Amino acid sequence: MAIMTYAEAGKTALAEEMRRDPLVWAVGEDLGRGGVFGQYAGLIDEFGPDRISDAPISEAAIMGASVGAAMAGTRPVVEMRFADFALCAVDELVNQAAKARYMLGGQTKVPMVIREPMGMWRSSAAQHSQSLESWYTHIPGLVVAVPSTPADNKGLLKAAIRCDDPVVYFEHKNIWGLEGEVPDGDVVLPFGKARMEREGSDITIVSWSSQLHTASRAAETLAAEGVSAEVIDLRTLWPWDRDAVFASVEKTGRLLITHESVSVGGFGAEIAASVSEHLFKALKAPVRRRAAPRIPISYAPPLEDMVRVSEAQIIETVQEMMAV
Amino acid sequence: MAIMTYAEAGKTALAEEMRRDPLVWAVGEDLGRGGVFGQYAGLIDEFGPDRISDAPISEAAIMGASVGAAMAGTRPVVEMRFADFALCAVDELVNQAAKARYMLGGQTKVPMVIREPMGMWRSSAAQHSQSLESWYTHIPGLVVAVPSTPADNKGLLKAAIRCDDPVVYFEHKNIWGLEGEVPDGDVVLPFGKARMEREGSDITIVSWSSQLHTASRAAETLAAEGVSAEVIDLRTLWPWDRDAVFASVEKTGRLLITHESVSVGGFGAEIAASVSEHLFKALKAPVRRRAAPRIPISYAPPLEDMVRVSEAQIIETVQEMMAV
Amino acid sequence: MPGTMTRNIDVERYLEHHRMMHRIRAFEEAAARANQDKLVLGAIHLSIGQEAIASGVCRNLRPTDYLLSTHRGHGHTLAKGADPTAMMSELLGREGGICQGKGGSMHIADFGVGMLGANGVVAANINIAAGAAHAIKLKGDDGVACSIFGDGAINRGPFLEGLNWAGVFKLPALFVCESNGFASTTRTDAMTSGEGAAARARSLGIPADEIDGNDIVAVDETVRAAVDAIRGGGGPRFILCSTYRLHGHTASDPAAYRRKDEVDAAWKNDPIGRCAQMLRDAGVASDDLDAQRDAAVFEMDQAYETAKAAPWPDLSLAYTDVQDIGDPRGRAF
Amino acid sequence: MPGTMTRNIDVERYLEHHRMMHRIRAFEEAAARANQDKLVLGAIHLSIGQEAIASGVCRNLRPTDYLLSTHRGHGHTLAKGADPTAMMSELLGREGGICQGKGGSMHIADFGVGMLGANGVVAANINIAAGAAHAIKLKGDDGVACSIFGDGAINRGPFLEGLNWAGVFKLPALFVCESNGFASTTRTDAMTSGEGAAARARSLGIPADEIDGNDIVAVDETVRAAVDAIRGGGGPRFILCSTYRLHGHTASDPAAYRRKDEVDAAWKNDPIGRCAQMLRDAGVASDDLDAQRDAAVFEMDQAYETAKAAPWPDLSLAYTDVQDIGDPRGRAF
Ligand SMILES: Cc1ncc(C[n+]2csc(CCOP(=O)(O)OP(=O)(O)O)c2C)c(N)n1
Ligand SMILES: Cc1ncc(C[n+]2csc(CCOP(=O)(O)OP(=O)(O)O)c2C)c(N)n1
Ligand SMILES: [Mg+2]
Ligand SMILES: [Mg+2]
Repeated sequence: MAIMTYAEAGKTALAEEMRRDPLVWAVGEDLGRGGVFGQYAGLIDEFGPDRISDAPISEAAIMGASVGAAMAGTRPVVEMRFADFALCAVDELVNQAAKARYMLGGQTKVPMVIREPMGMWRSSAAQHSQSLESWYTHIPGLVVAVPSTPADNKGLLKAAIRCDDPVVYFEHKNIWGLEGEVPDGDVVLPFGKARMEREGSDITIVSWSSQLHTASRAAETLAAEGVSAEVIDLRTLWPWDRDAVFASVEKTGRLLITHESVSVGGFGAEIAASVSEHLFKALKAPVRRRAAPRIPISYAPPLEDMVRVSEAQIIETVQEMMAV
Repeated sequence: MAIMTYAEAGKTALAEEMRRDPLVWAVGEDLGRGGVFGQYAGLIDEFGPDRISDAPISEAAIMGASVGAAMAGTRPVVEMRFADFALCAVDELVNQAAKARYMLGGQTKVPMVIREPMGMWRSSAAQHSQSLESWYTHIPGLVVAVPSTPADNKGLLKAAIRCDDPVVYFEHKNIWGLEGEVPDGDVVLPFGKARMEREGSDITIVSWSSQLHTASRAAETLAAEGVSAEVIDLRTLWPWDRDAVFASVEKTGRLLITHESVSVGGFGAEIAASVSEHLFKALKAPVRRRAAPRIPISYAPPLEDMVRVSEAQIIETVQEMMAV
Repeated sequence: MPGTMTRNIDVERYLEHHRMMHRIRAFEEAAARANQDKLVLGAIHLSIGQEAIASGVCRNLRPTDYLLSTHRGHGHTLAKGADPTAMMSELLGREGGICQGKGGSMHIADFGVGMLGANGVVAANINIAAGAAHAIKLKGDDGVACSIFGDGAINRGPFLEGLNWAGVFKLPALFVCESNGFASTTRTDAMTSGEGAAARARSLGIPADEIDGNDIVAVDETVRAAVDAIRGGGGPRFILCSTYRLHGHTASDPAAYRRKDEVDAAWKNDPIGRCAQMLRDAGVASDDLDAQRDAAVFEMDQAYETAKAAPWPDLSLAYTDVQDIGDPRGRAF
Repeated sequence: MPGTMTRNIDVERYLEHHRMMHRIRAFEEAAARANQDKLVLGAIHLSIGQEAIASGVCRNLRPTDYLLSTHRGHGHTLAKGADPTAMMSELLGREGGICQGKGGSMHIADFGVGMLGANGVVAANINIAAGAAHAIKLKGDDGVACSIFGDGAINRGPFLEGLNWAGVFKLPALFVCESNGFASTTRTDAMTSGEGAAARARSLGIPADEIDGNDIVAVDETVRAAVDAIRGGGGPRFILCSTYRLHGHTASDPAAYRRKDEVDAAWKNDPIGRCAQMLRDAGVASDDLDAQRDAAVFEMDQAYETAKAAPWPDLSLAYTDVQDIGDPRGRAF
């Protein structure tokens, strides 16, 4: 066990996998100087510029070339810098990486990790703040990971690098500096296994990525008010841990899903629809969602905050649900 | 009233709007020769090559230039040829068109229509068959239209061209040739108003685009079996007609949503989650979804059919729901 | 660049090319027939008239070299060494299809011979090929990755991004542009600003040759020199091959948007006819050349018959090869 | 292109430039101070050292001409005529912000003076500007649409697609590349294959000038000639302006990845110093030049003070200007 930040945990995972497998390499803008958030700092000294590769500002080529490099036997880790910029390379991800194996009749796999720093982070405005994880759950062929802790960022990134599927890997910019205990050595997490953040009996709160911590704080406060909330961190959205969520809701009879991304068409809807269908009888109250309104993200802090789902809003919603 | 095809109805709408407003123009590959599906046939003779404009194979420029042309006072109708190819221009649509008005503090609007022929159409395989309408419902700033009939294709396209928001306009390739009665003249449909395809009392079936017709046929068959299904055509997904759907489900107590796109993360989940939350008590059975499995679309007809939700599957699901 | 007047040529080599070009032509004609017979349901794009490029490029690649092609990729795939029966079965969406019937014409591939796929998205293969070349470099192999694309593809961003990428990383990449004058129904010159593909490639630091793509000798010799240079560590190269699309954009396109005299003239410049003439001038008997043609036609007719006789793929294939992780059924039902 | 040795110049005109460059410099320095004061929370990108391009380009545009800029757009916006107080208020996210505090530094815009927006996505402004030029042509106006972008932007697809577009449609578009040697922390030459932006533009059929972007005379005269040609119906033009980014990529970047002597040398080439020297050589009194500087500093300090004193925007603005159709609350709660 070591205490490290979410960013360091990601770096550790990448370094360990690059030591283990010479075919693993990372490519993106400014990686040679450590990456825009320092999440690659120093790696070039150990692995050199071919394996910690700078790139031109060519997102389509970063993604597209990585598809070819993956088909030709290497394991690229693609740095998109901001999830927003990955929108410059959607054909390469969705039409090529996600479908190549299937379209070509299983003649190839496309083992690549697409790192997409996501989310709101101090006045970055509408083109540098988006959370689009829900999109990729809708695309056959893709795995979607949304780690919330340093330990998970290590264990899931290692799993993503070893996975033969293209994995869209969302790291949240707001928690780069979050510290936590991280297991040493070769700890690889399975996809589709949720993490029990906190046990409870009255209501289940499902979340992921940075928003998980807001949910966790809300549960803390609710406990003081006598409401026992169980908090589940999904860790990955595709696959997502239906068994864990269903088991919890069977126990609590109530489910609130909260995520930073827009509520309309967000993955919370998929979870709400699935639980509402399969646990129809077990539900004591309607499944609720707390997520972002359907507005772009503003620059001015108070306007930006209007998009955030706060601890207070979660508590308020839970209390409404308990009153049912 | 005139009988015309879905494609002709779209062409009529565009021609009428271009006659009404000299600032409306259409741009895309091969439009001068009528467009790849003939949906622009002959328009160049009336409007000339500047207003029925060919384009290089430059989806990013077709979309991006149209954003600029819209900000500079014209009203572009953008032809993406296949919804799949619009994935080459997602930054331009999602980061630019959808957000410009908001980011720039309301100094501009971006009145443009993005026509995206969607869906499965005789062995077109994974890169020419996708239905991605759900994606755009998740993006603030965008309107999403999914017409299913010739009349709606005229009325909604005219509304889209007059709308000051960017409208992602999905025409389904499989029904280009579908004939139907189309009102003459200036009939403009409102967004967010569903169409009652068929009234019923036992169950509500919500659908849109080409799949609506499968749902309608299923309702027909079910009627013969004594099940009265109400079929609602949403027409637009953002905004979507919650009032019409809620009113119907309050009456029937049962809701099935069926769409051609992938079920996971599809818009059916948004509808199911909303209805399950707000009509918790009114529901006699869990809300169900019948949509595509999470697999790419195959070329071989029998494999392609595995992605289609058939009339039989809808009937089977309805019967299961009636048995609850 | 050499023209096509009499020259002392390696007759054996060009007999191979002649044979390969006829095999491609015969495959395309069989595919066109299958399309008329309504046995090919998806769109197919024929390379009739462009065979010299496929044969000339692939003859100079090893099975271990990589090729990435376009929607018009039958000829490239065949020339790279794929089995025509498996290809035709793919076009018909049958069992035994080279991609199990899942991809069809626009996703035809044979990794066994280094053919990493046609592509349904114009220009998408350029970045993918650059990446395959990147993998070769990282692994220290001596292979080459080649992408062949059309003159319409040079107006998409990946053309700039992929060529710049190959130049920056000095990759073993060969870029070949089949300039057939059209992008579906549109003349490419009307939608292309500047001097075209070769000038663009040079501006991106890639040495570029411009040749008559219907002259098999020019293609063979130019590609051979380029591939040697690339294998020698010389970095990426670009070759612009002028040609003409003798048929429509798809097998169902009558191409009424072009004048008959233009097409007639183009037929006189048919690369196979020119190769045959050259071989006759070099002393090869017409009968031997006809025999190659007849064998090719016979082979491809057989391929069509075999494909026709094949059953549909097993339905369970719909759920295979999606991905390792997660349930493809999506538990929606 | 003229150098900067004594020449008979229009003193009034260059006094205007000198004043504008100082206003830009002073704005950027005030913004940097606001950043240190932690009153600007998002990233800001300063154009210190690049003022001659902003002043030289915009001096030759009309308020009705369109400008589309980048993340490094403060100078362009100011030179196009925007109000610095409204701009500074935007950087601080306050009421009175030029975009109501919704956009911030990377989305600064003033449609009142034809400034259609900075952009947070590198190269995205190129296609948007081409489209604005397309609208001018369709409407038969005599305007010009200009995009200014960096040397890192030339490696993105929109550079090729947008310039080809402007060439194909013969649009009244001016493309200006600010070649400051860096793309954030990376030297652009290391990631650029070939001879660079001007060669690429020419290959796309766009006449291109290559000038010293720190020489206000060169910029002013070259842009004037280009804009005249464009207005005269000559189609798109490209200008490559060599310059240097005197500060870091963002106001918080110490730019430790470059040598001090390199930066010191660059400071000696500061466009404002060069312009001042030229004006002194032309007989302008140093005091008059200093007075321009002092007035600029005073103006921008005022702008900062005013912005600081401004309240946060009204929270209701979060839900305005999203779109006409549909409920922005999304009815999720
Ligand atoms: C990104 C994208 N845009 C449009 C299309 C539709 N399309 C298919 S082939 C084609 C023409 C391509 O022309 P060219 O590159 O010259 O190849 P050719 O057909 O002449 O061999 C077009 C526009 C596509 N497949 N992908
Ligand atoms: C598509 C995209 N990729 C990456 C970034 C991150 N980024 C912001 S500025 C920048 C460098 C741009 O360099 P250049 O175009 O030369 O402009 P300069 O900063 O030198 O003015 C990068 C990579 C971005 N904003 N957009
Ligand atoms: Mg062509
Ligand atoms: Mg730069």
